Amino acid sequence: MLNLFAAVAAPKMAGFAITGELLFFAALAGLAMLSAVGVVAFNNAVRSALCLVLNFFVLAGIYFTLNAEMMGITQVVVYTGAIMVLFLFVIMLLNLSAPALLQDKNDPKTAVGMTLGMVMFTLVALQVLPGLMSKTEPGAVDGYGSPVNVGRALFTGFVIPFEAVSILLLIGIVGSILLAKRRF
Amino acid sequence: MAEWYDNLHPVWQALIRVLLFVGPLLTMVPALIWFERRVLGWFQDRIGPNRVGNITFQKKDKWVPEFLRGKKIRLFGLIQPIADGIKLFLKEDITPSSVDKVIYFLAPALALFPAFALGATLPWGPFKGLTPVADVNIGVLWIMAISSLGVYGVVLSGYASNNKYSLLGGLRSSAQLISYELGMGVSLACIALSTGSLKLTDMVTAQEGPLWGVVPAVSNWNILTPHGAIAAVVFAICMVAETNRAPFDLPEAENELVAGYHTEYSSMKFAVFFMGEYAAMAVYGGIFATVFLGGWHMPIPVRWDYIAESQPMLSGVVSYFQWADFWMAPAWFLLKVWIIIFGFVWLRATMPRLRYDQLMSLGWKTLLPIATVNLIVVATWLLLQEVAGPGPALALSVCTFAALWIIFRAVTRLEPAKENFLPNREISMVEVKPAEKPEAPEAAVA
Amino acid sequence: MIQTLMPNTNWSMVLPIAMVAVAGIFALILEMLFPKRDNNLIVWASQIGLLMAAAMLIRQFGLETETSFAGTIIRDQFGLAMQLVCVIGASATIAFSEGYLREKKIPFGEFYPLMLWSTVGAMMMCCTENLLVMFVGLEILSIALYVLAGISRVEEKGEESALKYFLLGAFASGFLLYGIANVYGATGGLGIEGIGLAWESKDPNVQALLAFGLALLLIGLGFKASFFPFHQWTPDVYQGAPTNVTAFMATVGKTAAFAFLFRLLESATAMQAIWAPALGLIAVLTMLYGNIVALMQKDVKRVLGYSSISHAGYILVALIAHGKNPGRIGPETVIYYVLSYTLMTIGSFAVISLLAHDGKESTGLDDLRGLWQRSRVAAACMVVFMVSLMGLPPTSGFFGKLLIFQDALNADLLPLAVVLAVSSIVSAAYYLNIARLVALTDGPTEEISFARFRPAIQNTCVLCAVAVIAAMVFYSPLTQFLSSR
Amino acid sequence: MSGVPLAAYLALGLFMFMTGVVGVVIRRSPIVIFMCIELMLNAVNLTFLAFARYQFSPMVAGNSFKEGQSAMAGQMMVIFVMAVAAAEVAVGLGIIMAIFRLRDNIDIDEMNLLKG
Repeated sequence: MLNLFAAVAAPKMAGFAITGELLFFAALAGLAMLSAVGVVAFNNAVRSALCLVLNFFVLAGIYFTLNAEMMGITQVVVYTGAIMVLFLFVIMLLNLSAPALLQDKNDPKTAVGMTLGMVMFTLVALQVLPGLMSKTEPGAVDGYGSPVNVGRALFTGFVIPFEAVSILLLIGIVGSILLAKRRF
Repeated sequence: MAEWYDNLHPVWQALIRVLLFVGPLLTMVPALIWFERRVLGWFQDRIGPNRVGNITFQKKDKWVPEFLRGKKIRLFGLIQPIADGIKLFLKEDITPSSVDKVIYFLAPALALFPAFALGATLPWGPFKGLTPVADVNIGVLWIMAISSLGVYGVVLSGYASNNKYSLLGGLRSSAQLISYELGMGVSLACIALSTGSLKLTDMVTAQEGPLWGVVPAVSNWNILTPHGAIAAVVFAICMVAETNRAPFDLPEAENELVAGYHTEYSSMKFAVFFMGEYAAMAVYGGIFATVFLGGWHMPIPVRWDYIAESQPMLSGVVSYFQWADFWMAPAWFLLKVWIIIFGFVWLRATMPRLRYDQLMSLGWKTLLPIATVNLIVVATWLLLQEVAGPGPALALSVCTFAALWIIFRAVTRLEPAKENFLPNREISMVEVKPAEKPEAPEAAVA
Repeated sequence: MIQTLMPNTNWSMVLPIAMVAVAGIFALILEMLFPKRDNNLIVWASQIGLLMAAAMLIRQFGLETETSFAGTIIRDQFGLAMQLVCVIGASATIAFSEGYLREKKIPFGEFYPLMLWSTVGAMMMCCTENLLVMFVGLEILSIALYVLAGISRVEEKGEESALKYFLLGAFASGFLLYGIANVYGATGGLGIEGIGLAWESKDPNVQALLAFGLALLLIGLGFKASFFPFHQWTPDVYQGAPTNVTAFMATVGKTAAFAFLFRLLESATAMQAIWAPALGLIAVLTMLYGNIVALMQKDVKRVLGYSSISHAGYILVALIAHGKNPGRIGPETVIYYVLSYTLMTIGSFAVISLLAHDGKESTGLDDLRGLWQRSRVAAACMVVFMVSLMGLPPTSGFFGKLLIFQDALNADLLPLAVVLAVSSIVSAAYYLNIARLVALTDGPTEEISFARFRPAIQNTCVLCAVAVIAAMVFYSPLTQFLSSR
Repeated sequence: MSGVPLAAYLALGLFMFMTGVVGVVIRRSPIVIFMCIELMLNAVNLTFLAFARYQFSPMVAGNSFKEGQSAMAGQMMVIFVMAVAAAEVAVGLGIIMAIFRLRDNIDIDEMNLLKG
C-alpha cells in the first residue's frame, strides 16, 4: 500500500520518497491544522478551548517524533495540564455568571480574515520554505532531548535565565493574586 | 524473558504488554467495588453485599460432580459488582434536553482515559521488556502529565450538563486537582532527585540498595528514608485528593451539590465515571507502591542477597525467599496495591469530609510548603553525601528539615490566625424542644 | 567529589540584577510581615536596594568587556550605563509613587516589589547579547508592567488599559518569538553575534530566514519601544494606567528595548541594506506622527504618550546611525539621550501626579490650570522639563538632540536629521502649551484649597530638574564617565 | 524523524502561527484572543524544535556555544517559552477577571473608554 503511494507520488515530489513516517507526520499535522482552525472558527469559547487542548496534545506527539521527548511531556504537563485547565476554569467562571458573553456572533470579517491569513501564509511560505525542502535528515544526535541532557544544559549555559524565570513566576503569583482577589 | 517473546514482532510484544496491564486493571475494578463495600460494611458493623452470587446446585443436576449436588456455594456477594453493572447497563439512558451534546458524551471518555493511560509506565515485575507498557526515561513526568488530564472529564461533564450544581462541582474539582497536583509533583520530584532518574524501573532498582546507605540488611525503601517518608505522606494525601475520594470528595458532595458533576449522567455513562474512579484508585496505589514501597519486591524490606552473603548457613532458606521475591513479583505488587486500597477505604469509612476552604488551605499552606522544604532538604542531603558521607548527611538533612519547617511556621504564624472552626455546638440526635410557652394573647386574638 | 559544572563564571556581573531582585523579594516579605498599609518601610528598602545596585554598577565602570555564563551575559560599558539608567528610572519612579498611590487610594505594598522585578527584566535586557536572555528579560519587564497597569482595580480605565496592553504585548511577543525562531534556524544559536556571520555565508536560504526573522524581531521590539505602526497601544495605555506606572513604562521599559535594539542593529551591520531603509522610514513616520498627533490631544497623559512616541523616533535615528557604522559612531549619544529622556519624562509625570486627589484623577489639559497653586516648585520644574523635551538650552534635551543630529549627519542620514529638526519645532507648540497651563494660568480656587501636598513628589521633581540641567552643564565629564572604556 | 523534510515542520508552524494571528485579529472575546496567542507561541515552539532537531545551520563559528550545544539552545528556548506562557496566563486571566468584575462584560469592541 505504502509502496503504491510512493510509486504514484514520487515523480511529482522530486527529492524524497513517501515513507510511513511521513504519513504518520502528515496525519498528526493534519490533526494539528484542523484543531488550530477550530480554535479560530468555533463561536463557542469552550469549543475553541477544547480544540486548543487537542492541538497541544497533538503537538506533544509531534515533539516526540522530533525525538524531543522531554519537551513533549513538558508540553502536556504545562500546556494541557495547567494552562488550558486555567483557561477552562476562567471560561466556566464567566459562564456561570454571564453565559451569553462567551458566544461570539457570526461575523463576515471571519471569512475575510481567514482568506487574508491564508494569502499571507502562502506568500511567506513561498519565500522561506522551498529551499528547505531538501533537508530531510536530522542533524542532532539521538537523545538530545532526554531529561539528562536538557537538565544539564539548563543548569550550565542557561543558568541565568533559569534563575530569572523564578522571578517571573513570582510576578505571576503576586500579580494574579493582586488582580483577582475579591477584597482589598 | 522467554525466547519466544523475544522472537515476536515488536508490535505483538507491545500488545502483550498492554494486555498485561489493562487486563488485570479491568478485572480489578469490579473486585475493588465489592471489596470496598464489604470493608465499609465491616467498618460500619453491618454485613455488606453478601447475597448475589450464591450458587445452589439442584439435587437432580447431572452435570455437576457428585459431591456438589444439593450444596449451596457462598461467594460472599462477589458477583454483586457484575449485577450492578448489568443493572446500570439496562437502565434507561437519559440525556437531558439542553446539554451540550458533543461534550456531554466526550466527558466520560475523558474521565476514563487518564486512569488507564496513567499506569503505562508502572513496572509489575523484574521481567524487563515485559511489564511496563513503555519503560521510558520520563516515567515520573508521564505520571504528572496524565494525572493532570484527569481534570478535563470532570470539568467538561460539569459544563456540558448545563446545570449549576454540576458546574460548581466541576469547578471545585478543577481547583482541587490543580492544587493537589503541585504537592504531588514536588513530592515525586524529591524521590526523582534522590534516585537520580525519572524512570520508574530505576526507582525500584534504587530501592534495592542498603537502607540510608548504612544498614546493609534492610533495603532502601523510599518510605523508610526521612525525606521519603515525608514525601510519601504528602503524596498519599494528594493521591486521595486526586482520585476525588473521601475525605476529599467535594466535587460530588451529595448534601451540597446533589452529587456534583455526574448528576445528569445515568446508565452506562455514569458507570464509566464510576469505573474511572476505581481504576484511578488502583493505578495510584500502584504508583505509590512503586515509588515508595519498593515496587515489585516482597512486602518486607529485607535484602536477601546481603543475608545470603553474610550468613552462609541461612543461604538455603534465603534462596527460597529470593526465588519467591523474583517469581512472585506481580503478586507482591498486587498485594501492596490492595493494602493501599484498603487504606483508601479506611479513610472513607473514618474521615469526615473537608470543607472547601480547609481543603484549599491544606493543599496550599501545608502540603506544598512541606513538599518544597523537603525538596530543598533532599538537595542538601545529596550535596552533603558527596562531601561528608551518608551518615552525617542524613543527620544534617533531618536537622535542616526541622529548622526550615520551624522558620516557615514562625513566619506564617505572625499573621493572626483566624478562627477556622465553627464554635462548639451540642448536637443531639433527638430534637429537643424548648419548654412550651403559652401562646401569645395577640396571636390568639388575631 | 562535587564537580563544578560551570567553570569560569563571573557572578559579580549579575550581582546588580540579583541585588534588585532580592530587594524586591525583601520588600514583599516586609509587606507580608507588616501589612498595615504604611509603606514607607518598603519604599526605603526598595530605594536602598536600588542604591546598592547602582553602586555595584558604578564599581564595574571602566572594566574590561567580558562575557560569562556561556556567553549569555556580557559586561560592557554600554550595558552598565543602560542598566544604571534603568536603576535611576526605577528609583525616581518609586520616589514619587508613595504619595501618588496614597492620593489615588491604591496603597498596595505589592506595587514596589513588582516595580523592582520589572527593573530586573529591563536590566537583563541591557546586559545580554543572547536572544533567550533578552526574551526572558522582556517578559519579566512586560508581565510586571501588565499587572502594574491594572493595579488600580476599581478604575475601569486602568483595567481597560491593562487588558489592551496585555493582549497587544502578548501578541507582539509572539512575533518577537517567531523572529527569534527564524534567526535561530539561520544561525544555529541564540547569540546575536551569529547574525552577521550567517549573513555573510551568502546562502540564500539562510539569508531569507534571517531577513524574515530580523523583520519579526524588529516588530516585536518596535512594539515595546512604540515605533510608528506598532504604537497604537501607547497613548491608550499611558492614559489609563496610574501615572507613576506610565512614567516607568515610558522610561525604563523603552530604555531596555533600545538597549537591545542597539546591540541587535550593531551585530546586523552586515545586513544594513535590508533594515536601514525600512527603519529610516519608520523613524521619519514615528517622529512626525508622534508630534503632529500630540498637537490634537486633550489629555495631558496622552500628549506625553505621543511625545514619547516621537522621542522613540529620535532615539531610533541614533540607533540607525550607530548600526550603520558602529566603528565610527559610539554609544555615547544613545546613553546620554536615554538618560536625559528618563529624567525629564519621569519628572514631568511626577508633576502630573499632583493632579491626583482623594481617589480621583482627571488628566485633561484643562485640569492642569493652576497647578502652580498646589506647588510652585513643581510648576517651575515642569517648565524645565518641557523646555528640555522640546530640546532647548540650558537643558540636557538640547544636547541630546544635538548629538543625535550630529550622528545622523556623520552617518549620511541627512533626511532623518532634517525631519528631526522640523518635528522638534512642531513639538514646541504643545510643550509650551503645557508649560503655560501649569505655570501661568489660574485654576478654580476652591478645589486647590483641598489639594494636599506631598513633599516626596516635589523632591522628585526638583531632583529631576536639577539633574536635567546638570546633565547639560556637566556634559563632558558625564559622557566620559558613562562611556569610559 | 527521517524522511520528513524540515520544511514540513516549518510549514506546519507557519500555518499555526498565521491561524493564531488571524484569530487575534478577528475574534472579539479576550479569552479567545488570548488562546490564539497561545497558539502562536506553540507554533513558535514547534519551529524551534524542528530547527533544533534538523540542525539546519550549525556552521556559525562565532556562536558562543560549543559543538552540540546548538540543539540544546532551541530546546531551552521552548522551556522558557513555556514558563513565560504560564506566568502570562496567570496574569492575563487575572486581568480578564478583574475587568469582568468591574463591568460584567468582556467584549473587546466595547473597550472604548480610552480615546484621544
